[in-house]
Amino acid sequence: MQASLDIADAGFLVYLVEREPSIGGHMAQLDKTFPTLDCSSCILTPKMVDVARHPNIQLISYAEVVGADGGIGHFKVGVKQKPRYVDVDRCTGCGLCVEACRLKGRISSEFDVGVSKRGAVYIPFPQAVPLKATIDPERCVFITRGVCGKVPACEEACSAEAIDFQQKEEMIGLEVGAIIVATGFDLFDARLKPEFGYGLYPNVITGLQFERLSSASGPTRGKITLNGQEPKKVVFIQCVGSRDKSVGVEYCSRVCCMFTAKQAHLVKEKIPDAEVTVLYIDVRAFGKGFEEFYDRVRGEGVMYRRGNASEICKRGERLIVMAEDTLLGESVQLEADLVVLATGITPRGDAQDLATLLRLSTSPDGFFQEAHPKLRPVETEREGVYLAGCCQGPKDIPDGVAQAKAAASSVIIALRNGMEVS
Amino acid sequence: MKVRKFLEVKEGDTLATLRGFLQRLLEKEIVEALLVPLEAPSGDTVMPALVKEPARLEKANPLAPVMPVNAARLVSSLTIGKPKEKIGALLRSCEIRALIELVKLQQAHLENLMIIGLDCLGTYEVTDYAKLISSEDGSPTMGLVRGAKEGSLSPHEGYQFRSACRICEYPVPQNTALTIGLLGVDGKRILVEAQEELAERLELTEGEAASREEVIKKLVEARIEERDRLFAQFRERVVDIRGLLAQFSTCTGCYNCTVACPICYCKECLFRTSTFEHESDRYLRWAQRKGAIQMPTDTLLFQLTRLNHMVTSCVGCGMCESACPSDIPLTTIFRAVGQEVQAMFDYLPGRSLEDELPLATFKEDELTELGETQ
Amino acid sequence: MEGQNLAQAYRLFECIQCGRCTGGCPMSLKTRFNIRRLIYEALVDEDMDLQSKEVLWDCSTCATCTLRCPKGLDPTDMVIGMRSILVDGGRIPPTIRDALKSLAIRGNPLTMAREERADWAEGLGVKEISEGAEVLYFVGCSPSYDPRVQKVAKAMVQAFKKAEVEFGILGNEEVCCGSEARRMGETGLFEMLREMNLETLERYPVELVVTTSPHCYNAFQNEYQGLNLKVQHYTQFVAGLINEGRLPLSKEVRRIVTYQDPCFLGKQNKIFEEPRKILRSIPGLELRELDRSRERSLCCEGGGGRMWAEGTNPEERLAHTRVQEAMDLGAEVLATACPFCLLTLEDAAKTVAGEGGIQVMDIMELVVEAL
Amino acid sequence: MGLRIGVYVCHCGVNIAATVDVEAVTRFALGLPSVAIARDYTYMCSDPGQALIKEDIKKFGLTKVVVASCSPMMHEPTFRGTIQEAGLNPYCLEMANIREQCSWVHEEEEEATRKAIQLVAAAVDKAFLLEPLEERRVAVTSAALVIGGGIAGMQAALDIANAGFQVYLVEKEPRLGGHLAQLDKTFPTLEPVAPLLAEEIREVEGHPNIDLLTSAEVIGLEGYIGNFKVNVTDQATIRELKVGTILVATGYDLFDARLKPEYGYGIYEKVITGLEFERLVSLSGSRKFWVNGKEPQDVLFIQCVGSRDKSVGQEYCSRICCMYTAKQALLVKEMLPQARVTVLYMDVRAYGKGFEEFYDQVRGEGVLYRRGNPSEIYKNGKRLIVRVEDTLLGEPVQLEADLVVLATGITPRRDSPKIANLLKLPRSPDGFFMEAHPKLRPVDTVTEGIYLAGCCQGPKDIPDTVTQAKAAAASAMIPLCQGQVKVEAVTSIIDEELCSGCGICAEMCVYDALSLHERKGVMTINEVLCKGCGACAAACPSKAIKLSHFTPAQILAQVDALV
Amino acid sequence: MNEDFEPKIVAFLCNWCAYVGADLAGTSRIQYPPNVRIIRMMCSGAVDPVYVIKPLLDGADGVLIGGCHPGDCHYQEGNYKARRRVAILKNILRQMGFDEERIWLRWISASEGQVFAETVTAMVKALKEKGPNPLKELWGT
Repeated sequence: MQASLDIADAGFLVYLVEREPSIGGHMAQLDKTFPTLDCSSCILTPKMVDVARHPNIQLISYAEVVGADGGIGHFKVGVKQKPRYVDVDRCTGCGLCVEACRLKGRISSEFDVGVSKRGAVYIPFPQAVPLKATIDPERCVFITRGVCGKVPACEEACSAEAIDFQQKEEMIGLEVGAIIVATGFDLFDARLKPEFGYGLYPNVITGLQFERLSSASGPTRGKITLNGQEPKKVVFIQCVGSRDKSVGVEYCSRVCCMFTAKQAHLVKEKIPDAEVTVLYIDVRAFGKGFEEFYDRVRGEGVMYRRGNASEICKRGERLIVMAEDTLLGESVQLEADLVVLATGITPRGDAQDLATLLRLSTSPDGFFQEAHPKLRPVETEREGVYLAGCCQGPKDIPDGVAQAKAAASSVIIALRNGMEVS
Repeated sequence: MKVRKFLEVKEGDTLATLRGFLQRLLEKEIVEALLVPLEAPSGDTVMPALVKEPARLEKANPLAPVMPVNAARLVSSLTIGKPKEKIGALLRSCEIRALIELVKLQQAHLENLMIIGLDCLGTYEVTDYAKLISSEDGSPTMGLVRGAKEGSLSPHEGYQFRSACRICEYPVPQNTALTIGLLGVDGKRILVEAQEELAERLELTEGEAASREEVIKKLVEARIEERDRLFAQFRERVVDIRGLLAQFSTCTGCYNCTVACPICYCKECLFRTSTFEHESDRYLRWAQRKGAIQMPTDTLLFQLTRLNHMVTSCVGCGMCESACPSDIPLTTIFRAVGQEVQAMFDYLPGRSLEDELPLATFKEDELTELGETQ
Repeated sequence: MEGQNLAQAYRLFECIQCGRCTGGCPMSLKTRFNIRRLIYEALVDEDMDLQSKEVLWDCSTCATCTLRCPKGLDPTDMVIGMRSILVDGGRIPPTIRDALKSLAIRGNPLTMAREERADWAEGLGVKEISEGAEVLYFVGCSPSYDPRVQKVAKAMVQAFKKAEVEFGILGNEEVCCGSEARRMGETGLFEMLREMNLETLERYPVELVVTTSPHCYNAFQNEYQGLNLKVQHYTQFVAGLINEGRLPLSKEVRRIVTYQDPCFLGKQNKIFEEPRKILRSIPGLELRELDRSRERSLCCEGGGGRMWAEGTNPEERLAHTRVQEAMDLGAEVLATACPFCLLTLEDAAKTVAGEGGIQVMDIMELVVEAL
Repeated sequence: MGLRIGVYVCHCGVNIAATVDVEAVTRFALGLPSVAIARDYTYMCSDPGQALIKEDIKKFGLTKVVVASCSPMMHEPTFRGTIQEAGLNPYCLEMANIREQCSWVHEEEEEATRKAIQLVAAAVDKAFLLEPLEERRVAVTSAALVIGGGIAGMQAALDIANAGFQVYLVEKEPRLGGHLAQLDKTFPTLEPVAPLLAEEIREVEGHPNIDLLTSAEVIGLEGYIGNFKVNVTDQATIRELKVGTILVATGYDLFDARLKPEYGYGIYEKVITGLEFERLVSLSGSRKFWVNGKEPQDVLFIQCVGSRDKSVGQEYCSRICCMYTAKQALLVKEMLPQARVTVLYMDVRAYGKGFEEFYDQVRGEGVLYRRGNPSEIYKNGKRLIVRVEDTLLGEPVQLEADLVVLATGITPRRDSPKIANLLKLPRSPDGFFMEAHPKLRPVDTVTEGIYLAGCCQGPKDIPDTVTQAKAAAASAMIPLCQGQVKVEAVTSIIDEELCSGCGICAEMCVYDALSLHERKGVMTINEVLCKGCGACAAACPSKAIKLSHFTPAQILAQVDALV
Repeated sequence: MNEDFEPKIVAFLCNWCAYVGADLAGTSRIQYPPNVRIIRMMCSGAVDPVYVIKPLLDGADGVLIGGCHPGDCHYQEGNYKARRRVAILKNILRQMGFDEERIWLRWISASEGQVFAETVTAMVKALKEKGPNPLKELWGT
């Protein structure tokens, strides 16, 4: 989004292709941002709206790039527009169809990371841009089985006559001078570390799930509760799927230390009498204001214990986190009502495919490879294709924004030079 | 360093001695013009005048216990354009405090200004003063000057000082270059406080006024007692909304208070601007909706808003009350309400140029409980 | 310079001291054995005195530390290396010394006679492999000699016969796989036993070796370089038989059973499904899972030579905990698939539950009940 | 022509109409004074809905339009566009939010309808008083100034110049390169710095669009975005530069290790800083590494010297020391394989791309990491003794060393208060320049047209610096590309007749948009700087200053209609 | 408590946080009593005390001012300015015999739709307990 805005502001036409029904990415899911504790949606929403309204930005959501030929100045990009089964020109985003869907509350919500449920027709979140409904083709019974009552409930509910089951996949051809890849990241799948019992114990959750739990716009309206109960002992475990060769993730995910610190703070803020423990190896509070924030969080009574958790099991209703406190040199078993796993950042599952498609290379960690690690951090080997954000490697928000702007700078240069030539 | 010197009273005439002293300020070019109260031609009041010619000071009467106008307003007019000549202004404590506020509001400047303060022995309403001076009893002034030594400042029988003066805790001026003192000084001398070098140019004599501090303290204590009594009365009156209405409902919207107030510095009061001008059908619509509306409208809004704008800077000179045709006890209201609001920010209007105006600043870490869910 | 050599040999410099090894170590729950600190001491203490470190004999080589290490180090191996130094220096507990001596002389750690190894099979009609068979059943030491575990071996035979598996045993030619010798720090002895077994195995044209013990399985699978035979733990083999319909389990076994994952089978070789598959195939049997199971299973303390060493805190036993957990689940039978687990847990069951309480059984014993 | 207001009430399908009696609202609106036409429609935002409004504007000669529909957050821009197309000023629109704040939150039709009616009445009353506003633009000088010729400044200058704009690059020192020029190799790739840098410098020096001013300093600044006037001196002469945007890349200083006397820096010659180590390695040519003519046997690195240390007022992490120490430790190990190399640390912050892997590699080469930050260094004979608690052992230890390298942190430049003052840049508590928003505007400052790059904003490694420089370049060239900058239409406006010049408004303004006109004695507003928050207007007792589009008259009219 | 009495609340909400929070309550369909009338401001720091006094004198039963949480102000410090002004105003009104609890200042972020709805609900409840603004009757408003 940032890259698009900058390039568009500089006067160039931008096609923004987003595979999900709404732009916003992972940040839209966050509650507060570290270390300033700004409300994430307060600062993100205006930016999303800016993107939607910018006269130089053409937003192509729910679509995927399927090919890119040519070179700098004359790329031919193929985009596959997936059918939403909703006429976006008619849809007003009112949400009546969402309410009407027969599968309402039956499908795990991607946006809330499974903490809540949606229907087969859905608007990912209230501030979504574009604010249009989308029908999940894999779940909608009308699409999969061809029947949904006499008339599909959504169609019946929609007064704007926007539901359109006739929609087909469409191919769009774009001609562009430069390409920015900002495809983001996936989160490490905590199931790959079975010793933590994620997926087995409902009160072992990931950091992102915690965000939805603590977000005022999330399913619990910002109350940190599990089955209606406030946890009194919360343990955060760092480096889950980071710095861990045993699961093939050698690198540091860069953001977990701070998001954990922030989440620990939020627990303390919302449940002041909760015991909050963070298990860590090294606290990487490296950015502006980070160490200060880490100091503050400890000052608030969050207990940092050095030693990464090895295993989680259960004793009665409580979880037991087994770890060594390496500073005591002793094994400890911490009781917990809630365990939050700071799952790391991994390359997107389809990063390799996209790399092949765009003829880019990836570094050993699976992220896209920049042209030079020091001096050309946003360029790629393919001239005219630039990288922004976490697709190049883990990054926090300011670093992600800075890199997007940097990529925009390269694109502006390319386009302006192209302009002069022609 | 400030020194305390004395002026010998010649022939028992304090006023003449003082006039002579003021003339000296002009003659020695310590100031090039003097703002000082002169006796009006009618003789029944005094009005401030800007004097350049020493001879004109024959009519000066800073001792007259009357204050038709708070001269801070005049100093504002004189200095807002930054005068090239040095002006001396002979002012009472409340005038000086108002001036300090005006300086913070950029409505006056202290460059080329010499503040000459005079112990204030209390003032009568203009009409009372006029009556007194024309009565057979003679001057209302000398009795007070005589009482200054002991601090026994009782008003003339059958009369009262203005309510502002009755509860004034600042008979002695602050932030002056030169202070003329009467309280606790025997009638043979007038006390003069000034910077050493200035004092030397003024041909003063040495001496002592040992009881001055004691006398002032006693006087202030008595005033505070009276103040607290008045405040308590006021608070009883306004325990609920009826009290509020009782205080303000007689307001006629004449805006005299804003004119008399030294601090009301707006060129035009908001309530006299187009924002509060309405078309006739609007009044009718209101009346239609509510059955009846008070006319003039918005007087209560005006009073509360003025309170909101002024209360942090109000120095309690009481000119508003003196000017009010409806006898609204504005002095007490502003002083009583002001006391608490000013305390919130440890602010005393007129105390010092260093103190920031409460309405012109704010702090990140103050009042933190406000805004949080209760 | 001991520390430096160890650091070099086991890449200890790469350790980031995160504590996951110790945090997961079952022994750290009950003794002062702290593997993270051992690594660190080896790094920073040039004159590290291993000789006084009695705790080294606490390790059951369950390998949780190795599995959990985020930097790909093998602390288990380091402990073994440290034990080697102790063995070389002669500082070993007498019970261990006896076991090792027995291994060297008799080919088993149980101080039993070499020629009595196949006595258990007498009268069962078990072929010697020399008579020719596709499947070699490698019995192992405890199943051969220990009366309790012999029952498992016998159950194996019964099942094999039922499934009409053509199998044979090595008889007295069989010697210990050496797994425990290696883990007690006697690398030389292990290599010797390995050579002996390899030599024996080469002589017979078998296609598959099936072991009773996960320890033997692990040794063959991971530590017998040069062994070109397919090796299976019996749970894998039996699960296969059931799958193929060759072993019909027809009798109901109305019992509530829970299962202990042996470390060498589960954690170390990721064989989680097959044992459960077998148990679930037994009609009437209700399988309940322990909270700590599969990758998070709790060690019984029987491995790594611990059958012959009490360790520094013999009063507290993890097996007790385990039995208690099984009882809390309401299980009537605590099943396992490892001779060491069987012995340690049964011991514990007697102490915790007393006679007639929860029963500890090998999966094979349940299978036989269902035949 | 008098005031003619059109009111449009949207059904939003059933979203509004199901709860609010839309027809009743419309009937009510029609009865309001000055309302020339009131209509309801299924979807006001749809093309036919918008067409309806446009037709009416022409047909009825409407001067103001009220749309009662969803939140203005959704469609205010839409309808502004609509009425603009029909020839009205876009600010002659007022919206009544009868969906998000009415029909969606209330179930009871009567109450919801009553509320909707009031909201429409308030909107009409406000519309009555709306005034057209102009979206003005000011021209931009097509050039940028870059302050600082380190890697950040150079990269930014190159980007802007490559995009075809004139760049003035002002560097205080006689040569370009900044701190980077002092380094030997970079982490984690171990690439030699010199050739990389030389290439970059050559490019800057040879660029036709870059006007390089070395040994020069900025001494004066006035103006605002698009139109800055900057005075630059090279001691001898003063030059006035006219630029549209300014990029600050003034870099950092290193922490002075003398402020931690317990380490004996400046007393023991074998206690050196990381930067001195770089020079030592560069000079010894990466072949031999000598200290006092001898190969050191024990080399000890100490991290966090002047970082994460409140005792010296450096609360923050310097971000780069962990990795440059790792790199230096590796260099020692490569040159002297027999040496014992120890790093004393608190947390190893190997957070960047390839960093953890590098840290793994360094340890793998035999560098010993011990957790614990030393307390003091003293001498025993010829050797240095470092006292430290090894926190993993939980024991105090004394380590001998032939060479101690202090990883000194990054601090704000000593002259940054001066620069901050000159450019009116706020500084964050750590002393670095403050960005406009720590998350989403990391390179902008609160002053539009001034941007930050590199370590002047906070510690950064090379890729982050280069990235940020390019990011700042993007921000700095956008106004240049546009050729003009938009001025916020909703700004404060001053009625000079009413203004007494008291300056309270200026005290309230965080954007420095207000100043006293010396001659007139009234306040004046710089509309380019005003962001339209209205804090000034709320403070002005006489309302001589008002926020346009939110004037007291307009708001009081709304209040009147709503109560 | 007078159950039949429906208090009238005027709310001044800042454009960036509280107003968006109120919108979110709508998009999330969180129901709250219809007693509140919202006026959009650019910033809580732009709320002039006159705007608060005026509705109260005209008979509104309560005034709600909603701004961004401390530190979150779109204009950096507007909410702190609002806070001081409201503090002064409340103090003055209280001293003049007016019930200051009819004025609420609340920090409501853009993501706190629920908080907005709860605030309105709580305020309506509190005002019902207080009963109608006495000025309505006494001042003929």
